[in-house]
Amino acid sequence: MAMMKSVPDIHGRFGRFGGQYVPETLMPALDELTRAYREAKVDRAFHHEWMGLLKEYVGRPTALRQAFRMSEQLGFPVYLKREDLNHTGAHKINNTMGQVLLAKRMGKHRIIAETGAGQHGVATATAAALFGLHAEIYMGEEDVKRQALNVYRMKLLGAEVHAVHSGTRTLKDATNEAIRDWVTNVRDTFYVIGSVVGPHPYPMMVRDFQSIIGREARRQFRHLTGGLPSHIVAPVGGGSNSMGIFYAFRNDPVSLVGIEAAGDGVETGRHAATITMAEPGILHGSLSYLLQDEDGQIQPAHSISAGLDYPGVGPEHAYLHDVGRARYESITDRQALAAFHRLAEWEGIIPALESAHAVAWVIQERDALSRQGAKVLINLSGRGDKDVDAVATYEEGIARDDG
Amino acid sequence: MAMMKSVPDIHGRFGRFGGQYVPETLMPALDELTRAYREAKVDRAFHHEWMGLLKEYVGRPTALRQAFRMSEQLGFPVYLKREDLNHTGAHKINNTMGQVLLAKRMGKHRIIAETGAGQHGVATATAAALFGLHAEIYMGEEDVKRQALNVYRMKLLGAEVHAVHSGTRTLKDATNEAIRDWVTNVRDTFYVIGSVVGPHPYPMMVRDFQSIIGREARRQFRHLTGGLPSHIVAPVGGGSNSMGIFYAFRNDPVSLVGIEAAGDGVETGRHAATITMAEPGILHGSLSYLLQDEDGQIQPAHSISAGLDYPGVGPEHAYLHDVGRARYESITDRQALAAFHRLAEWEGIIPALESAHAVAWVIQERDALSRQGAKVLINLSGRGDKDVDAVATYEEGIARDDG
Amino acid sequence: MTANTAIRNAFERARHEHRAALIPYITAGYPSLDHLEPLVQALEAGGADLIEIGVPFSDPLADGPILQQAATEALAAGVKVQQILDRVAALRVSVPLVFLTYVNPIYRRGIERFIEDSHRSGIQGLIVPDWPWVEMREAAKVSKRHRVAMIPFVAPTSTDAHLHNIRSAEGFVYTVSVTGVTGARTHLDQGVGGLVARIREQVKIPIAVGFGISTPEQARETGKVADGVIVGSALVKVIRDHPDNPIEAAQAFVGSFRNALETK
Amino acid sequence: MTANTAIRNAFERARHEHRAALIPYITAGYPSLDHLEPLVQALEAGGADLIEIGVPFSDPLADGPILQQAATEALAAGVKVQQILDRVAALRVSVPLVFLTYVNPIYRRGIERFIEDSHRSGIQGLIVPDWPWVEMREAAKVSKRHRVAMIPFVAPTSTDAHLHNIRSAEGFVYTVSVTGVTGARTHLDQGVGGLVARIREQVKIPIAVGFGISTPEQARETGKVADGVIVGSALVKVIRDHPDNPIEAAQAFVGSFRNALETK
Ligand SMILES: Cc1ncc(COP(=O)(O)O)c(C=O)c1O
Ligand SMILES: Cc1ncc(COP(=O)(O)O)c(C=O)c1O
Repeated sequence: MAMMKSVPDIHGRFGRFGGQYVPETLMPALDELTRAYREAKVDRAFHHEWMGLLKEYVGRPTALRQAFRMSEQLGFPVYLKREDLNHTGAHKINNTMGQVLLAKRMGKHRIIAETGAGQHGVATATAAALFGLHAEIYMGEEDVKRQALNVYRMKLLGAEVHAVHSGTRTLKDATNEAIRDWVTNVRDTFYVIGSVVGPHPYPMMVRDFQSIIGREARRQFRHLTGGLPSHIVAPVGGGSNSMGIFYAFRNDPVSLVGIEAAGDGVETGRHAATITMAEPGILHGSLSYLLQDEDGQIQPAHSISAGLDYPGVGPEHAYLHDVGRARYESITDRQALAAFHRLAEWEGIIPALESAHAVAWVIQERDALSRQGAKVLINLSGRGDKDVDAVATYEEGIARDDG
Repeated sequence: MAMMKSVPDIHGRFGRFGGQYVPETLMPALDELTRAYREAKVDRAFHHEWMGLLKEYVGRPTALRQAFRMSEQLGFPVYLKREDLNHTGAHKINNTMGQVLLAKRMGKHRIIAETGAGQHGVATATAAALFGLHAEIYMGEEDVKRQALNVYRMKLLGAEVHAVHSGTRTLKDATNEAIRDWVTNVRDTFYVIGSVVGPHPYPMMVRDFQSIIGREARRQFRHLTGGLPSHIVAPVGGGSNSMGIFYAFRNDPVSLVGIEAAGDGVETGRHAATITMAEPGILHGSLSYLLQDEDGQIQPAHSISAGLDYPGVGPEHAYLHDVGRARYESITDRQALAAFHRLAEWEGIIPALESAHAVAWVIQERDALSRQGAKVLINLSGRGDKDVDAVATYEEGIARDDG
Repeated sequence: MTANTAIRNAFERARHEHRAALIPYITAGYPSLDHLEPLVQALEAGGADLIEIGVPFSDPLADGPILQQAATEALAAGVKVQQILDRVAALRVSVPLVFLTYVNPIYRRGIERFIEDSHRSGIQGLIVPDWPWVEMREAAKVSKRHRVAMIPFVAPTSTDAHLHNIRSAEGFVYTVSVTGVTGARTHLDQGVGGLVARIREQVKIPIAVGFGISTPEQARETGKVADGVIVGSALVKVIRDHPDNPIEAAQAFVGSFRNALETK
Repeated sequence: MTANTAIRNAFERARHEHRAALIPYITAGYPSLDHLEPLVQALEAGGADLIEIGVPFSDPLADGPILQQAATEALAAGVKVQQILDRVAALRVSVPLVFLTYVNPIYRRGIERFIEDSHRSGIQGLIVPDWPWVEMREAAKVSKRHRVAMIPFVAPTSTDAHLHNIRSAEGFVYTVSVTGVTGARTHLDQGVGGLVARIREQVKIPIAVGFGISTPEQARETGKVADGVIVGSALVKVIRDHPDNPIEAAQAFVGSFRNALETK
């Protein structure tokens, strides 16, 4: 297996993807951020403080263990990397601890963030509280409704939550609004982006912060089994948890499988399967794949899972797809929902709906994976407490429609 | 400091407290359980499997770290033991993993449990799912309402939830109903009790399973500070998280402080401050302190926190109170609520309302603790996600009353 | 007359009549405290050999829904232990009376005081479902002194060691016919005959069977193997279902059980 | 005539009249595509020296609420890029036209094709708020070839290095008067004079100032330091607020700005 080339280049390019497509007002801020991050990255004190927080506050390393009943049901060993065990319930906090620490280092007192499922908003509000910084979170009105628990959590943590009423009222529009805030308050404000998206250096920086997942998982998996998994499966929204687990394995003989949300089904047009469509475009600061029409107008994404309900994806995923290092598949709402139940019943773990997409793909591919003698590692990116209400409501809806 | 005597004795007595006050139908089951537990306790394979599950599934050891902003606000160092980081969100799972493992070892296929806040129910349902056992959970109708999220979680995990309509419709009555079930189905059913209450061997067994908290905390605290805390503060419902953290420190020169729920205020009679009242009595299988009237009728407990809303307490706490090894204080609903907000804003941690009682006491005693140069370790027994709805509702109520 | 004697005589009288003794249960204070005296008299008139009077407890964990409900209503109406003692002391009745209650009301009053007060009110025995034999060490001496029998339980799950332990007991053995709580059942555990036989090998006092006996037919069948038959929930249900004439209904109901026991 | 020339001539004409050039902005397709031609003519009649035509984009992240709303409505009505190109090609107007849009509609059509098509429709320049100068390497060559000016932005935060980089730019410099998005503001950043002076030291093409200019008074003040004044949200708001006579209202509004610029 050839070594993967080191990306991004100094222009923030992953092959042809990435870049910095933001208003000129922000360009100096991106340069400042790039410099500050490069310095922090090689600063032992920074690394030490961040790792200390991950261990003593976030609760890392997160567990990795075989899911025995699931393995038995499917006929091949399945392992779970338990990002749901992190403080606040998802992998998002790995990144926000890093970025907010950087914000502090840069002397920024005001933190803003966009959020979809609310996990990134909660994780940002949490990090901001811990350092006594003021946080304002943008969240689409739709998501404010379907992730009410997380909205209240953000407020409890002292953050202001702005419901965004424009556009599709989901993550895409929350991101637009956060960028508008940043353009306006760029001098004293640090924008904490929640996934491997946005202009350079964000996709690289978020990947680096999240790659703790894969570094731990690689060590734990080898310790547990003496070898490597044959497949690593992770859900892909913006792509941060998947990139976080993939990265450490990029030069290993391991299949990397990213699972997108097929919503009602890719054929219905109501989905969020950005890489499956593979149409390049530019949104929120970088060139990647996008859901868009022939004029380049962004198309609304659809997924039961607020965290996957985004018409873009990180540029490094576009690159991995382009060069063939990772494959991308998609899973419908119904499949994800079924997997949500299966994992709860089999393993006593209620997964985030996002994570349930990865579980669903492994269930769907059981025959093929079994034939290959697969050893599958799933990145369980978050816990499902935030989704319990929405699932109950959705299933009442299905019951009515079917009944 | 004199070494504490080893309790309980072979009759299950902690001094005069404890014992086995259950229908004769259950006595053989208690003997069987006592034997099975004694065997398991000295069986390396059992210990190994349980510890493996705690590490690889539950996510232990849980973090311990100084709460820097809280320390700064209060003027003395405060440390948090993070039981909220456990899988399912509270310390309860340490115990259910142990008991369900024991149930499996004893060949019991049916699991029952009572639950108040729902945390023990979720933790039991989780452990049962993991081992493919059938679980039925009894929960007071009142608690079913105020902890709706946890009810749905139990169902997702495949457990049956029985709402209990008798008596005060809270934990006490759920426990009665669970005991009635056990009496009826004693031959194939394992009753997983959720705190250090009930007939011998439960108070001992649950203490042993929970004492992992204190063993970890003692090691972590010494590693972090080179010494021991001056005070350990923990909320007391049935008393399992507090006993779990106290136990490893029982022979150390450390003040052990248990915090009960004062509800509307101990003077109003609407509270759950069992040890503060210190009236001995027998309920749910053991002799301990009880909220009761002059005829020994059990009085309803009152607390905003479902997990503390219980008119009894574990017999070992009664003993520690009796011999003066631990002290017990109480905190009102309003104080707990204020502390719930403070911890979220200061540390980015939304505590369970139960745990917020311990935080509130430390805030209340800031002057005295500061004068003593205290180093306080709080057992953060659980996370507050389950309480977010109830707090919002309650605060709307307060706002109406005050407005 | 010692407690032992009063209870023993009741069983012996029945045995002379070649039938099992009939032991009905009522909850004191249900439907009201004023019903206690007429109900006791009606039970006696209906043919009871021994009467169990329930002292209501807030958390009756060995009881099914019917008895829970009766206790809950009695307590809600404000019934107190002292009132029950006073009323019982004033009863004119010739069959022996025993209390059925839970351990906490006894412990709370003081074990010795409760037993003493019960004795003064004319109570011959105590039945306490959540007070197992091995926990009664302290009570045993006091009860002997006051000639109040502490009635031992035996369940289908009981061990031989337990049967051995209760050889010193007085009064009678309360045999629980099924694993479970009180309450009417449509059929009983097949094994009750075997269980009674097991007890007889070890224990010399009379053996009564209770929990779930709800029809005269069941009582008759049980009476073939046991020395006494206890009827609780079914009787309380009859009282509940006849709010206008509970006394007459109770008497007729108990009478039908007495008839069944006399029919061979 | 190269793009450069048309735009340069427009600014020169204004300079000869000792005033800043007036550059109004409208969104194509708002209130409808049929309004494009009469609106452009009204702007010209009202005194515009150069007209910015917005090609609506679904996610206009540099725009405030008024322009977002206009774009959203235009797209909801089904406006397409090709329709806009066709309508623009058919316009009869003598002042130069530039497009304002976002990078994705350009990228999606193909950078070269978009520039070529724009050129064919008579467009002299492109203003793309989310396409910074350093990312325009590919576009620069194509736009030179097709004589379409790529208009560089300067913000209050811009570095000297950026000012240095855009020395090769054609058309004019779009100077953002404030950090923020488009939208009417009651007062402007005090520093715009200083910023313009900083730009002049490095860049030789005309300097227009935009973002937040909403009253003739503000335009007059800005016109004292800049070569051109851009009026966007305020104009679109006037169009929105006059659903019955948007054309007349727009012309009057632009006329009042032109008057203000002529007054010293
Ligand atoms: C639990 C969880 N998993 C996955 C995602 C998707 O984001 P990403 O692809 O960046 O990991 C989210 C986003 O909110 C999430 O909350
Ligand atoms: C988080 C939490 N803390 C504390 C308690 C109180 O129980 P215990 O005193 O047994 O720890 C509960 C009970 O549900 C709980 O959920």
